[in-house]
Amino acid sequence: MSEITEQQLKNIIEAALLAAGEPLHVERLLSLFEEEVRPEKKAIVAAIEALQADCEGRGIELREVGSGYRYQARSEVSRWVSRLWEERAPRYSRALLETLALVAYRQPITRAEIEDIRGVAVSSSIMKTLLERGWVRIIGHRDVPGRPALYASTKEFLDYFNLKSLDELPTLSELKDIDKINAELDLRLPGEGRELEGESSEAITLSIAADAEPVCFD
Amino acid sequence: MSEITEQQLKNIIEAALLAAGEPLHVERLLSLFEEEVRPEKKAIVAAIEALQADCEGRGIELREVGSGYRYQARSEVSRWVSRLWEERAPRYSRALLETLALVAYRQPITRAEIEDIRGVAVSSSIMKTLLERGWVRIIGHRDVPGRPALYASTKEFLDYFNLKSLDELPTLSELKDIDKINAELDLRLPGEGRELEGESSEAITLSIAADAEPVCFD
Amino acid sequence: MSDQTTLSEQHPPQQAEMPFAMVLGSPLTELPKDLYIPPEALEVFLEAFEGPLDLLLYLIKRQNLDILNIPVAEITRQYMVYVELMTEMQLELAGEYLVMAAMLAEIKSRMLLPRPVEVEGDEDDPRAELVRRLQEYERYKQAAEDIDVLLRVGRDTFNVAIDTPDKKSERPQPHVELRDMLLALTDVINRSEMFAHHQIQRETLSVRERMSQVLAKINPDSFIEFTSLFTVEEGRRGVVVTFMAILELMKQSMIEMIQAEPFGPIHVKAVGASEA
Repeated sequence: MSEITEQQLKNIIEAALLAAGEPLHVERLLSLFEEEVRPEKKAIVAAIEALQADCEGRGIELREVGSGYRYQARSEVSRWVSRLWEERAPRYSRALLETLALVAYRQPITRAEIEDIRGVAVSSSIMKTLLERGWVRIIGHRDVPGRPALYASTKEFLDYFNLKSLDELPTLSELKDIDKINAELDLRLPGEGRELEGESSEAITLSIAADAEPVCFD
Repeated sequence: MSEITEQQLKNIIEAALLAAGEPLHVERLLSLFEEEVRPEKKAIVAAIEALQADCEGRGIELREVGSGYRYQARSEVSRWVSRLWEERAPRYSRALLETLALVAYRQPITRAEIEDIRGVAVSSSIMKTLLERGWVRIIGHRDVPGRPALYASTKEFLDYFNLKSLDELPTLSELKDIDKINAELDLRLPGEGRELEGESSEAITLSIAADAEPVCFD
Repeated sequence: MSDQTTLSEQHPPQQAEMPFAMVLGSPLTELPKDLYIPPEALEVFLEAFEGPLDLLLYLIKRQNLDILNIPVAEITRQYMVYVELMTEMQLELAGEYLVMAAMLAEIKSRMLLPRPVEVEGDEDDPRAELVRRLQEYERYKQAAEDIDVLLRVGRDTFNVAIDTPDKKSERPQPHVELRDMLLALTDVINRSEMFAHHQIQRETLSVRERMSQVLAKINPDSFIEFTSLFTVEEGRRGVVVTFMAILELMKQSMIEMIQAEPFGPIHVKAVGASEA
């Protein structure tokens, strides 16, 4: 078999990404080629970048999401494209979205922990919906009495919300420490108060960073 | 709503055709637009023609088929794209491997004889699979009631296992030292190692050659 | 206090403008005071709260209060009005609302006690735990709203797929390592007592293989010449192997040999398969 040209490589990858019906990783794209003619990984990446550039100004774009690269319709044309289907996109309740947010940002998390933060019980139907949609899955059990299930988000969650990794989730708002206000009320030394403030916000940043670490479960 | 530009129209049609998952007629494409801004039919056709021209030299093409227009992968790239759906090879059962080994070592052999040695029945599907794979063939029938078929190994069998002749298989007495052979194989072959196909048969050939006693007949 | 940056000021628009309910097609962002509200609308409004923390946050936001310095007495009074309303409406009141009511009452009473001046630390502020919980809930409430506006498949973006007309999908054949087959054979050997009594130990595979080859060459319908089974190029060893194979086949009555006259040509044919 003869060498595959750059243009051919681009064409194959374009067609494969469009035909797959699901996001594809570079490794999967590599596997389309027999060993003797298999291009280098960086050639694949270069082809993807070229294809991404080709989408400029068009109705579709080539994006990387949780489970790989995929072509998708641009949001600019979604109002017309959505008319292809009778059904409207489903709306999700606040309870479901808040539960999902807690799983996404605080994973792995138990149902009791979710209830603790939300201040109300989480209905079983919400957990069921999240599991059925494949956005959330049980990745283990906490080693405490009752061995409650630990929930985590999935790649499908990232895919559905058009995210490459959990890093891309919107940043959580900072927590303010009541210390600070007390300090100010008590008219402490301004320096001291500021220091406290600095410390607390640093601690928060760290904890957010730790929370938002990309989690990959296969 | 403002007028839809030519470029916008092209983008909408491109995205709609790709997202629909089925061929679309011009009428269906027209229905995506509210009446006040609905383009003329000829504008849609012109946009489709422009999109078709854009596909020149790429991995996909926009074709009119019976039920409308659709994007599809070009036949030039289909051999690579098809590999997306390549099924993973199934594994043969232990029963099949035992049957194959008995045919190789005890040929010509009848199914009843195989069953006799294995102590369990040999299913017809196993013999069928081995015959279809071309590793085993019927070379005659034993002249006993029922005239059972006599099975033997084939040249394809030797080729597959990279053997010049059955001689290169370890003798049964050598097989008693299979643990030794295993140990040697394991040194070279950690795990199942599908991808190490070439290496493993080489390793086996080497170890057999080293162990093989001079063949003598008495 | 007013110029202090508060959480409520950081995210005012979404929080304050988010409608809690749609009443007759128009958004209801605030509980109308002193006005007659149709009971169904009030019910929808009250049911929209995601629990006591959500209700408290609403009360705080509505009055633009600093979350870090809640006037507990006033908030508690308002909270209780809502809880009573819910009870009156016979809404299924989550138990959490009453637990919160008790917590508020406790904080209120502790706020009335004089605070010791020397002792520092947030533990002194009876509101600390409540503030922590409110903030914690608020950040995930906000996160949920943020997630809700992310580009979503099926709403803001659509997956695409094209056809592959010349799709060739071949089912690959299973792969077998020689080693796997040998292991299978040793299993059989170990399992089968009678295998030990078989004479195959003495037999060599080359004879077995040659038996198959001889059988493949001959057929039951016609005799072929004995000598044609031998290949001189194989040398002495090859001839011996073939001869052994023929003897074994004869012993097993799988072939038939005929010699018409002494020293005449020997002919071979397979046994009795002609009627097959």
